[in-house]
Amino acid sequence: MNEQNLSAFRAEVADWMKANLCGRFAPLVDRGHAGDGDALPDLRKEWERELAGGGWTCPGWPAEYGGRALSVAEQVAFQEEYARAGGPGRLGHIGEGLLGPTLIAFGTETQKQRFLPPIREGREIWCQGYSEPEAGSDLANIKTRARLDPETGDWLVTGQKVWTSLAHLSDWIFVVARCDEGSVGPKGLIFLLMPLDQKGIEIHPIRQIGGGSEFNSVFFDDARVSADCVVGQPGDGWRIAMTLLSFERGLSTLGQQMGFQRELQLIAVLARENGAAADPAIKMRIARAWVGLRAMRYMAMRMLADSSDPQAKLESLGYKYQWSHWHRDLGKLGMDVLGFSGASATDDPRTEKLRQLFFFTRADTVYGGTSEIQLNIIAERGLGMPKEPRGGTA
Amino acid sequence: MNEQNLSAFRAEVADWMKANLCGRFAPLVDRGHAGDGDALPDLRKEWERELAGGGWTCPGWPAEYGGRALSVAEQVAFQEEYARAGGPGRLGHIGEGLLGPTLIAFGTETQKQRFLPPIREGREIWCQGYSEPEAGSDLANIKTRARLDPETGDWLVTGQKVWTSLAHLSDWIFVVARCDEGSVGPKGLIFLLMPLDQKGIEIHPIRQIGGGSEFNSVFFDDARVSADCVVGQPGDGWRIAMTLLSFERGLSTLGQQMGFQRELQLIAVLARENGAAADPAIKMRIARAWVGLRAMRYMAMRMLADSSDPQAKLESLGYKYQWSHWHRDLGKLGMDVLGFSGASATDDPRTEKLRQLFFFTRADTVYGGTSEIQLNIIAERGLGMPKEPRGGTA
Amino acid sequence: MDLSLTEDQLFMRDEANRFLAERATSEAVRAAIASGGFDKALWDSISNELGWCGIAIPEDAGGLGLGAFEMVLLLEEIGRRLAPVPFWTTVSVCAPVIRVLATDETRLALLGRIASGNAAATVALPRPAANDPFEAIEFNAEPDGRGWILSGRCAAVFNLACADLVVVPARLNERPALFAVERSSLSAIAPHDTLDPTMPVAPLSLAGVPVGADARIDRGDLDTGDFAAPLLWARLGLAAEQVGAASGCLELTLAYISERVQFGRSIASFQAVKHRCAELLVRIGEARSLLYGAAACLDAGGDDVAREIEGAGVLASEALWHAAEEAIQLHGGVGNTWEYDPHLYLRRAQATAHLFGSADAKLSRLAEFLQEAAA
Amino acid sequence: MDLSLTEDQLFMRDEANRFLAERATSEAVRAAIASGGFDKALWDSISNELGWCGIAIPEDAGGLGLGAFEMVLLLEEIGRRLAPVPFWTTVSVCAPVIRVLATDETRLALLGRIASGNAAATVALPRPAANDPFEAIEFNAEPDGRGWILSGRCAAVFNLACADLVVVPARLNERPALFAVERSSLSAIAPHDTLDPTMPVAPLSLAGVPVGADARIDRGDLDTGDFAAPLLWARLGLAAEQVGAASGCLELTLAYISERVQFGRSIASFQAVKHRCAELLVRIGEARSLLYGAAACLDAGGDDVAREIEGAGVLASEALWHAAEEAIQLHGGVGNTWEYDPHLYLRRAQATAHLFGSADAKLSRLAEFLQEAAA
Repeated sequence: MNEQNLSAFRAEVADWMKANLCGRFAPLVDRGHAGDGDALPDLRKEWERELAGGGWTCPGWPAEYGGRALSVAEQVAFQEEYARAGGPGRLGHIGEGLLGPTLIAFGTETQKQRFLPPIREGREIWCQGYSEPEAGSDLANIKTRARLDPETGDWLVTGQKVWTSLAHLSDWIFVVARCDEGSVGPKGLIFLLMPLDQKGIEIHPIRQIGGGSEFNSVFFDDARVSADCVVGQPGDGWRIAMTLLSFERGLSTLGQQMGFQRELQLIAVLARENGAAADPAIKMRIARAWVGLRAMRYMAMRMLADSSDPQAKLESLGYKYQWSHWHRDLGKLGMDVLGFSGASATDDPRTEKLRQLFFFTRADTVYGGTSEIQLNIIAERGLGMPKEPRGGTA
Repeated sequence: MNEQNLSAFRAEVADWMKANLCGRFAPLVDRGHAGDGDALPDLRKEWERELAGGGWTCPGWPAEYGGRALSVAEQVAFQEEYARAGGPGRLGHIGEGLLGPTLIAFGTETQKQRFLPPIREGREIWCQGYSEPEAGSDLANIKTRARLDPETGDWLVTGQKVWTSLAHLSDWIFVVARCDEGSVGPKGLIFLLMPLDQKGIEIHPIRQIGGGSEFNSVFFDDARVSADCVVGQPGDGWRIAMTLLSFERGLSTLGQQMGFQRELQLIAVLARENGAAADPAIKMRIARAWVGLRAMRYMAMRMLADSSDPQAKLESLGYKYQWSHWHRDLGKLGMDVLGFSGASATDDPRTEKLRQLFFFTRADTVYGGTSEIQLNIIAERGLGMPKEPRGGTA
Repeated sequence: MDLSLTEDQLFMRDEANRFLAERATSEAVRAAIASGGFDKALWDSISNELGWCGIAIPEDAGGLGLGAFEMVLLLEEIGRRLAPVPFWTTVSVCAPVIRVLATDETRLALLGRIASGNAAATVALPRPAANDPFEAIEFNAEPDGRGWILSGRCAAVFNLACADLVVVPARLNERPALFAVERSSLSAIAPHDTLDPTMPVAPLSLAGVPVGADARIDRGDLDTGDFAAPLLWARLGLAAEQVGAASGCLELTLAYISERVQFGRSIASFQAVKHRCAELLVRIGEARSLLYGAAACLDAGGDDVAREIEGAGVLASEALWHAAEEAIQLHGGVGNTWEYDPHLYLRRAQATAHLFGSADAKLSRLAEFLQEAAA
Repeated sequence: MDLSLTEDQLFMRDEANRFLAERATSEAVRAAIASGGFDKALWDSISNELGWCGIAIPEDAGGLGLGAFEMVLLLEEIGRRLAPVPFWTTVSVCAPVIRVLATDETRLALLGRIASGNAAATVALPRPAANDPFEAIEFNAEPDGRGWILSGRCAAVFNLACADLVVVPARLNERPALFAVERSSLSAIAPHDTLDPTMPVAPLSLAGVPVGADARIDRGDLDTGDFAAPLLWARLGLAAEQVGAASGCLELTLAYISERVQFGRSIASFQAVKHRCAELLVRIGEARSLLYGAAACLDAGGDDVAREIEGAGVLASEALWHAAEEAIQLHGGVGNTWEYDPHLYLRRAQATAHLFGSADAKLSRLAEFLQEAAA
């Protein structure tokens, strides 16, 4: 698709957003993003169906599964225009961006038929069951167990997942569990698709430092799942989980950056209004934030370019570290622009947005792989430095 | 000594410096400090004797060894006034501050009689043989060997020391060597006093990044030392060396800070002259340097107070890290105040001083225990965190 | 200047530490947060039983007659646990204002009340974020027959809801005057929803509130510049609480990471983590040193004490911020939950970062001090 | 905008890297330093045999007709090894000035000489440290019978001693004009003793030097504002060399610390060291990304390209400084010796940190751009 067609496509997205993100959906503008993820859940579920009606869910999926097989450039354009219009956080993100591609790659035909259409139509919301209390950044240390019930052929799952985003608003969860008693590390894991609404599952929200509760602990006590909900073979869990994680990167990046840009603009505007922009230190920090954002934009474009440039591949290992620290600093900058008055809540939704930004950006450098893990990965995989030894008692 | 007497004492020092650091000694003002350590050696040797004549060498030593037994407060006052007057770097520092106290603590009566008077009189210059090429920050990994010559009873030393400050201007060196073949780590070390002017010793200057050569590699090839120049017993080397290192801290600190203050003042003056002080970022960095220097001053006073406050003891572990990073940043600040024109040499001794400051402050975070070692020490000894494992092949 | 702690000082600090470790536990702090950020029982113990409020109040007014240095030691311990008591506003903000600016008569009476533990106190600072919080005075006083009528509004008064005594600066014939207002004479207080629930803030609105003739406490010749001297105590006290809080936050973090295991090792065994904790200790030590130096200068009556206190404010605020940011990061996932304590320190760090000016504003003012001194 | 490297670009970069790894070794660089910071043989190979000088010169002037992006790729490799050749002044500073501001005739002739590798070139920038290096023009031109007389002094001209061609901006009837001066027509050059011996600098003094009528190369209607466009190439090129140098410095450090053993382990195995190297890679990647984006913008002719280049300059300069500081620290004792290479990168970092303004000045200018854009 050439630049001209891409512009037309962008205009189409922008028009659709303008025509639809209004009226009863108007309260959704800029809502439901990280830190605000549990906002307005019912209306956002309706919004998912509205998007589906417009053909904007799963636009990168192959046509045979209901997608539009958009090119990478088009998907990026869609994400950017969606963000530019203030589109709300997507409840369907996990299904569309992670589980769908995983099933397309590893699922049986039956699984595809059963699970893909409701994702595409915005009717079933998924969440992700990876992290565990004793395995924060250490996926190989999973302790949740799945055992085969010989009578029914079902799998019975017992254990606990944590940091499960939006579990309380979801219909299904995919879970990585240990199916081979006595196995350790990445071996002996199973990848399961489980309905959340059953008696073996309890969901406890985790209250975050900003007050919201978009994350949950999910407790499994002989929760049941039928054998046809195993993706791949028992024992394949690690490979499937790792592939799935790789889907997470890339496409949504430029849309995320569009959101960052909106936040930075808001900060710059408030700084001008309240006079903070006259402070040389604040002025420099705003300029620095802008420079960092531009660098992120071009870094994302180098990543998406998928060239054979090993330098770009190497440097893309740093992207998570780069954006999360940039965003954490932005959260602090927003508060410092508000100054002393930012310590007290007000009626102005703009200052409230900055207060929330401050709190939820604290988590950016932790979730999705802590900065410490990121630096290990860069050093070890990227720079070929010696691996960190595991302790003796893994 | 009360505050009033201390003021009188300060005035006495200041008067003496004013009356003596002039005339033929005038070229020594502000010279011979770190990075400039090999400047004007002959005149500085004369200056050592001049100081001795005034009774200002070894003022803290007990009277029986020719000292004046000054109190800590007086010694601090002397150091400060010496620095305030622009007193040159002391060639006698190692003998006066390190070896002398070590001999007073561990030496035989004969050793004291032989070695202390020439130190006090500024007639013999000492240097320190600790570091080795394979044992940069790792004193326990010493490889230089001392073996007993059964015929003469002398010790014969073979090996290499490195980073030996001013060896080429010194008369004697004290050396820590391994006297017990097959020993490892801190065991089996010997502390030896060796004359440098002998055929078994070669001194090679190390050219530093700023161009000067105040450090040397010292090569020993069956260099000879008589048995009465062993301090303590063979095998005691580690204990003596560690005690000696502890003498290094503390007293000279406030004098060093007075030098820092002079440097910062010079930078502030030049910034005002060339307009750099109008740049908000430079202005803030100057203010920050001032704050850091004040904090260092009070930290040093807490350290000198020798109280039973465990908090002060804990925090004093950070002092080397604190001053060396402060000073390294000051070196950079000086260059940034000079700006683009600082890249080229000029005839102005003030800008040349800042250029030298820039180069030699690069080493502050390395010599005397790298910052990495300092942080290990703080974490392990201070905060009780787990020790870093040694590799398998020590 | 001697910066060693005397045996008495060490004892006092250790006792305060021990006492607060028992009484200002995480559970107690959280219970107080749920009820407006004030632990009444703890405050009663501190002010009444232990008599801490008299620490720097002269003996002639019933205090212990100790100095800024001892005040700092106590505030560090209060800050270490974010103890939800109005100690700072009472001892560092209000008492010095009274001590320096009040008439002899009111001074003895009011300081006596504070020293005896019978008054939690605060000052309605008109501009808490400004270098000079009194640069504009928001209240007006008018004489009426029996006393005075006070009117005006102050956006943010610390510990207003739990204070017994509020000192209100007001304009009277274009000059500043000071009024001691009993909290009981004020209408209901509606605290702000603030970042830091352990240090509550509320607006104070006075719509023609009558107070007695004896409510006026200043000597009648106040200038706005007169507030600078007592405010040194407020600034110093704030820095002390911040340094204490930074230490408490580091302790919290060290305790967590030495227990928490990842990849089969305690988090504390990772060198990168060790180095970051060590750097934090260096920064806290730096801040504490300048804090102690500034306190000793204030006690000694040196000329340059304002600069030292300004510098201590910068380092203390930054050390606390840095400690809180690292605490959240090194706690990993749980560092971002309400249930764990790092965010309480983060809240304190950010809520106090702009008091009396941001670090940048303080540095910029210091730069001007220095340029004047050098010129 | 596509930021992937084409196969041709990758090939060119790899070839340049391979070539310079052979020819611009540490030994070769040090030999050049000993003889004035110019490796004549290397320059002959680069300019003559390899034809790199024509990279961004239009085909009609005998160049390769490629763009800023390709120029950046070559400059990165030059910077990676601090290759002591006047490539930046020739290709990024002088050629763009000629291309944009010279008459058709002189443009073709001079660019042709540069493209064919027959002229090392530079520009006598009047104020290399200023945002606008042409804000004041230090030379005067006066007509005489046969041509022009040039007078004036420029404190610091890069690569002057090894240049064949020097473009001199001079005031002529209160307007700027440009003169192409043959180095051979100048008297002896006395290079400065500079921080960075791989990038020599010398003052240029012209005391009434006569040049021919054809030495004047501008079209006769120059404004000082006209220099902004060609200077974008100079700024971008500087950032490219800095990014390349930062990468080279990191490689040097990684090589050393993976060999060097302390406490029985390679230094590279210490987690704190690993994390610092990783952070360095992140910063270099950030700088390189903005560099490539800015180069692509310059080739695409976008409006905002000045901002992108300014930003790239900030990140590149800081990344190089940071890389050099870490290189010295992680090399330990030997990092402070002349014998090891880290200090050469440190010298480059500091010597270029204030070119076209310090990072702070650049950020401050960016802030003004942004405020105008937002207003």
